[in-house]
Amino acid sequence: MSKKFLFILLIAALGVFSAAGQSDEMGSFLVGEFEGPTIITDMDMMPSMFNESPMLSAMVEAGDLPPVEERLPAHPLVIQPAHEIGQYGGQWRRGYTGPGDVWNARRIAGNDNLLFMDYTLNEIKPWVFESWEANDDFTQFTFSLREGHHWSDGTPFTADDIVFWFEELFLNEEFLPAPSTFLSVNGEFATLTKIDDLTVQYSFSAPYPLFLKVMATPSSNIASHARRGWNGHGGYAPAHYIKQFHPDFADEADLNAILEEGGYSNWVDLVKSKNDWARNPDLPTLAPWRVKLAPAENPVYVLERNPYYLGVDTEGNQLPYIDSIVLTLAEDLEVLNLRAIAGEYDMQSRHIDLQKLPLYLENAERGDYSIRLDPADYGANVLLFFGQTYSADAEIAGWLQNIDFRRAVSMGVDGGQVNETFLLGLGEARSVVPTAANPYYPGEEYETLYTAFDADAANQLLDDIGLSARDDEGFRLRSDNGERLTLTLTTPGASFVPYPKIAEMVANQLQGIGLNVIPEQLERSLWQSRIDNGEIQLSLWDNGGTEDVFLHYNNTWLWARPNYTDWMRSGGAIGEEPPPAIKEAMEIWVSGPALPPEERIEAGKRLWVLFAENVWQAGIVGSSPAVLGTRVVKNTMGNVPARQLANVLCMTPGCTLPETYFLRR
Amino acid sequence: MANREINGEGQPPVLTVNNLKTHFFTDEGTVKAVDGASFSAPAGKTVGIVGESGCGKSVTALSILRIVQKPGRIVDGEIILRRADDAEPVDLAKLDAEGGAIRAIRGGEIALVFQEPMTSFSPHYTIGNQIVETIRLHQDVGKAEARNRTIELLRMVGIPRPERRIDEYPFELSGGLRQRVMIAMALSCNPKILIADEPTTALDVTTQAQILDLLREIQARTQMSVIIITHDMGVIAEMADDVIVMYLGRVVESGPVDEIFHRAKHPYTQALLRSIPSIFAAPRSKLPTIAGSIPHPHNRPAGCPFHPRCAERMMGKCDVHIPRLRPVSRRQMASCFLYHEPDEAPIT
Amino acid sequence: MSKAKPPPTYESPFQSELDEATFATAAEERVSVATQWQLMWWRFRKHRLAMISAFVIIAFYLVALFADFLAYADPHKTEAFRSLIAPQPIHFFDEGRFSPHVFALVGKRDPRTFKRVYEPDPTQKVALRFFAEGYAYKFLGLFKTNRHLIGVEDGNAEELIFLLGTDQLGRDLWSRMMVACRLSLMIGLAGVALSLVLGVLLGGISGLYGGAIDTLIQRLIEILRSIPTIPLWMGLAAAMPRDWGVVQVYFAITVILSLIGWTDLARVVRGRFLALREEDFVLAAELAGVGQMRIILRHMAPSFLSHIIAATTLALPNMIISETALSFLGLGLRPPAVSWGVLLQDAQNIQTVAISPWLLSAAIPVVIVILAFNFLGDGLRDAADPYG
Amino acid sequence: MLAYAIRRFLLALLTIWAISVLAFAIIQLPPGDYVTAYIAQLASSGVDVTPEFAENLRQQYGLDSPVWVQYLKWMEQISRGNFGRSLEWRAPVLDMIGDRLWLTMAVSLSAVLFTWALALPIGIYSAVRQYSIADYIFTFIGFIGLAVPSFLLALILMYVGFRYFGANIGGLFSPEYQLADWSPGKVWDLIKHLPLPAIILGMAGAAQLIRIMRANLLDELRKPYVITARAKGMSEFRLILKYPVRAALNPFVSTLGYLFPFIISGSIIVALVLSLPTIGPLLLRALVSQDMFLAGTIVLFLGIMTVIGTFISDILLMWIDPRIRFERRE
Repeated sequence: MSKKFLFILLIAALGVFSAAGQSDEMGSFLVGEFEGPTIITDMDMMPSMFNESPMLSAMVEAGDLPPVEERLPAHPLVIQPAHEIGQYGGQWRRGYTGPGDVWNARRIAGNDNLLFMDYTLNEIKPWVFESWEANDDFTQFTFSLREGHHWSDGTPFTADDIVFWFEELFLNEEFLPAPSTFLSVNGEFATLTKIDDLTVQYSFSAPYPLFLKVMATPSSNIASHARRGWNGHGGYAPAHYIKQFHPDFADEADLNAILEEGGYSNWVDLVKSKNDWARNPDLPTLAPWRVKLAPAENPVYVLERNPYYLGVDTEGNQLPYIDSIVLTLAEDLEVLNLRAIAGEYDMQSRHIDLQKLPLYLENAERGDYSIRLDPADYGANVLLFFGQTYSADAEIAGWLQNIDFRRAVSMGVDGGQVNETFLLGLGEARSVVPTAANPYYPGEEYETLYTAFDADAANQLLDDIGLSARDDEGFRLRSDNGERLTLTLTTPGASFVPYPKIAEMVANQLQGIGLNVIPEQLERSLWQSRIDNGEIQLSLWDNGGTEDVFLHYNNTWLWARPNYTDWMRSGGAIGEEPPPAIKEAMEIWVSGPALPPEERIEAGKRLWVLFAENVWQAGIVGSSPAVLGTRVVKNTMGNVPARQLANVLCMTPGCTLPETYFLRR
Repeated sequence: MANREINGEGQPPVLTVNNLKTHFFTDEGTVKAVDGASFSAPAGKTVGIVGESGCGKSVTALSILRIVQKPGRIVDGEIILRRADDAEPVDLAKLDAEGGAIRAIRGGEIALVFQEPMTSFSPHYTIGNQIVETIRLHQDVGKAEARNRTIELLRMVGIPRPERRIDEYPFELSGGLRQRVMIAMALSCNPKILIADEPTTALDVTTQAQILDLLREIQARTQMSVIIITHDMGVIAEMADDVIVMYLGRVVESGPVDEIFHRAKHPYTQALLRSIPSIFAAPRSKLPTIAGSIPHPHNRPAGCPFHPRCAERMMGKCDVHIPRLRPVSRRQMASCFLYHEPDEAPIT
Repeated sequence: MSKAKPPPTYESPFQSELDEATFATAAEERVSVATQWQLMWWRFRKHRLAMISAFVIIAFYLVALFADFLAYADPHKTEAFRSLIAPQPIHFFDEGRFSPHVFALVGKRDPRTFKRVYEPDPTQKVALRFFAEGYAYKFLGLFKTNRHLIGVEDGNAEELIFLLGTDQLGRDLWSRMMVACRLSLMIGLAGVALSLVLGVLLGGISGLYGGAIDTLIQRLIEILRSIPTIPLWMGLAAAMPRDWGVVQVYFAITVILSLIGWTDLARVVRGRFLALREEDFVLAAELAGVGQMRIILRHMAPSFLSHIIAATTLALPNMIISETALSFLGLGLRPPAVSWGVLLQDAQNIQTVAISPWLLSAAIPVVIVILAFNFLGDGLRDAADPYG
Repeated sequence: MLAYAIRRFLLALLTIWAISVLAFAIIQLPPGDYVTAYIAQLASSGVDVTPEFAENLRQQYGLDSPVWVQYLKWMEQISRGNFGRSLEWRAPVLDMIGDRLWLTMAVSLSAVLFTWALALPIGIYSAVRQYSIADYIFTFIGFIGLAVPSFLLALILMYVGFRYFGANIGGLFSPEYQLADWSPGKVWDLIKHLPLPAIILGMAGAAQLIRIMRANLLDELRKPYVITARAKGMSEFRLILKYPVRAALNPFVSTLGYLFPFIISGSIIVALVLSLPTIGPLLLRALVSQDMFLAGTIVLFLGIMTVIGTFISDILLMWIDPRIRFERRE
């Protein structure tokens, strides 16, 4: 080899080195310390005087609204903002991409959980429920509501709203054919009893230690009306409002009239639509903001403060500080990002494209904003999963289910390259296990198990398992018919991470270990329906949400759908019994929630060990700000934490309490 | 000047064409559509230009009006138009084809009627609209006035119920009527000269006769001079006072109509005449035709253009030298070596 | 849209002169096909732009043919540490004597701006060589070789030369553009061929038989044209069988494009048929008892072949542009296939426009080819039919 | 004449029906249904999607019935003037289309006007001065729009607008007017935002019209009535405008009908890139998310507009071309 060529290799090597070196220091100046607001439970710190937004006091003077003292519960929820007491008023400008993007609003303005988590997602805090207690074997949970707590229309919020939801909606089979399993243990649903107007009690047939956490997690299916009411869940509902659309309460003729006039397909559709906080301006809510202009007919999507919101700051100023949130429609992500770059948004991480970071930094001054990165704390922003229920091609299915094959592929992918190219070197090559901060962290060795790029080891493994034969172009041959072994790497378009492009690189890398992998981009729904039909060979995705692996289903089991997951969830009734390793993992996952805390932690660790060992999902890169981790914050926006959890469970930025954000004048 | 003798009466002709050359410069070579045509049109008389199609007679007409389109161009010669006796005559060939001067003459002093009654009118406008337009182009009159004039004209050319017809579209009229309308339009500015290019070719025999009568009677009334272009000796016999016979862009013979018909000099003219059916001829006798056909304009023969088809050609003479138009009798001219010797050097 | 019209039934004065000289009159078209082609050629030559375009297009198809030879880097090889290299200047002279070379690059990511920056290292001259060795490929799909038009003395060209720079995945743009020509120019052909068949067939039938069939086909055309094309594309594209590879999808796309593309052509053909049916010579042939097929092939076909050729040439660029549009919608060709559409899709984001604009150069060949095809088509159509 | 109109009308009805079937079929073509699409979207925005979701949703929307049943249901609804609810937006389809339809018209119209302003002069010139240098130059200008991929052009112009002119990014209104109700100010604001899309869209369409104009004019210029007119002594300019151009305009009118869907289709991509609140992006999104009633209704609307358009252009044609008028009279 010539000197020149050596030199080039040297450059590449330096490149690798520097990139490896960079990822620690790379962008560190954009990553702050975790911080956030504190929920005050100490009665002594309860403010005695209360103030309200000028916008509301005007209405009070006009007599359209009772004074703030009457609107707030007897014991309001006291919150210590992250930095300072804020100023009232202003518009929080954001961008959204369309009807499907109502989660944009649900995440930032939907804090109406029965219980809540602090910003670290470790401590359970009161919220709608002022207090709670569980019996020793975690089968009975008693919650007490706040006295004088009102819906946004001024109607008192009582135990009946919870009972109504539970009995008339949740347990109504026509309305909810498949209710959330989070309210059941071993397939048996809880019973709900109303002790008095301000006290309810959930009882389970078996211990359910995780229940409190379920009720407190912002993403929970059964604890947030604003976030989950639209699909019939949410944990409670405004009985007085919903009843007029419920056949058991409403007059049939009126109901039919409404159905006909609105073009609803049935009463279920009607109630679910009416119970959709993000879209129905008339729906009473407990959340800090309520919808003023629904997205459909209007070019802009506007939320307005809830005058009856239960939260106040430590000086007794009723929250939220910001009067209204205005989301403007961007039909295309490029437009949305360009607007953010132009400084047209006050605070946004949703849809912000990490790959445009250089552009964001370039225009930060002009746009008067700053960039904050929130590296993920779950395992992988990009992982390669092997469809375990794929069956169309026996030979390929065989290899996908072969542990050594999976390990070889995992080692054949160079995460460092992906990190450098697509995550600007901000992440690191790692497996799917969560980061060290996570309670279920299985230990350092598993962070890189089978993920460190090692072509030789990979080739060796493949040769050993009987894929040694290659064709003239160096591609390995199938064992059945001697044809080239060709696998399809299927990726969905239009996600926060550019999976299709990453797939191109991964496919090219796998060529290095003699595997002919064809990247295939699919329209998102097509990709979904293939997963639902077990037609995926290889695919790229992330495992966000697995910070609490027992609380997250989708990204934990994507690779096992549909047959094995059906088997798991139906307790073996339908689907297909998985092979031992998967079976073990699934049993752990199902039983986990019922275990006492410390045992659950152990189970969780074991689960992650199984994941790392068996490589059903091969981690490629993780702990990067790729997903919801790039925040554009206008410099006039106050109380925005330097760093937050980029995390589905806490409905980022939900658990940093946007109601405490404010706009400086 | 030669033409003098032809129209002996002495008073100068309205239009004199001298050695007119109009060539078309195409990629495939130059086509000499008109190659040195000379003749003149006396006032109040009818000159007939006759020849097979492709002999350049139509281009001659267009050249006079200066509306020969690219790639055609007048390369040489003059077209003298004498206006009122005191006014200075103009050479149309020198005028700017787009200019106002010539536009005033077009349709004003020289009008054109041509062979395509079907398509000579735009189907998008009523005939009235198109005639009124002409009138108002050349005379400063109001709409209503012009309209009345138009109705008058239509009546004059024998259109029944002109006040209704005026608002009809060309395609609503029969060919004959349309040709009458055409003539009406030509006359709308009572021109000095009317050029009629195959005015009757597209019409059936009876209509032909009517149209020709119309033309004659109008001429008699307006005393304008008519140049009638046709391939039909019959029409010539009926209409023309003087005749110009053209072949391949050149005038091969010219003279008063009866001279041409009874004492034709040029073999081509004789051939043409022979090909007219005669009532005196023996029944069912085969009609004689001219041998061969017009050569392709690109390879026009050397020497006398007609010699390849000429029965009396003299080799070494006719195929080398180009004959010039010379007097052959007191009132008749022909370009043929039967009547004069070639100039010294062969001219090409 | 070349509109159908019967040959002129008149001969205007100055035309009767010129026709014999220059134009092919309806009469002449009939007499001989040969002179018709000759005359077409004469008229075609007049359209200078069309002439130039013809050469441009030939050149492009040559590139498509020898794409791999003209490329010097494996168009699929990704490399993070060659991501987004700007086009690299070539130095032709070294100490006064001709020896084309470039400077080796040292790259890293700037920790403040997060851009990848590359510094040329003047001490490291990389000499360019012609017919150098590079990645292996099949020359014209015939035999394996690794010779490329340009390369480097020794070592690997794709690590050293970046004439047009590289894309985000560190792939050489020049090489990708070369290879893209192949697919993009082919997709046009395949698609047009298909719509040609459909168009001529349906248009012919409709024009020939008229009556009910005609109305039916005309309705069909009207309906097809009434439906915005994008839903059609999306519906059909999404309905493609799942186990299809890039190549099959690529053909499917052409089918889809032609399913929509045929209507125009059909209308042209129908028009010509209707016009020709009235022609005496067809009537004559019919009276003479000539078989219908024969009439169509011997007598009618020649007289509208030229039109079809023109129409086809005009359909081609539409196919190419449609392909890029489909790719934009994520329905068209997909990686690993390399087409102009795919390259443009890669460039379709603001960071490209702002930070790596050289990726936009993928649009240049598209523009040139589209224009060339259009001018060529116009030239041909003018030539085929002086009446437009 | 009347008989003709009636026949024409009946045919139109038939076509519209066919379109409705086709529209529905197209939307049903992709595998999966709205729920799969929706779930995929939720999953990709980080929501934990459990199997219960799908079950509940399908039941809610009655998507479990076969396609033809859904079609009949749709038809039956439409017959009662109810075009159904958008599954994705959870709102009556008509409310959704409402404003966007007018904005679409505004954009399309301005695009068409620009196209004509560009294409007609060039077309006329390049016919009258065929093969002249200027002919080539103008034709080139006219065709460049066809050749440059509109989506790229749109993106670049948008970025340049932001970087160097501080223009609003995308959309048809400035932020301050987003929420305002219609007022002269808002209209003016709209007008100020129209040129960019109009130019991008218009450029793309110009080539076609130039071609038609040029071809027809070349044709007309050779007709004898032009010579008659010349022989009258008209000035060339007036002459050409009054006679051949007038005749060459017919094809424009006859293609008027297809213009609208053509522009919509053509505009979808550009509207997306420029984030215009028009029908295009709505349709595109509805198709991707298989929001069948919304997509179906839009496609149906466009179809109907085309049919109406062709009908109108037929009538117009009869109005501007007397010959047709008379044929039809018989």
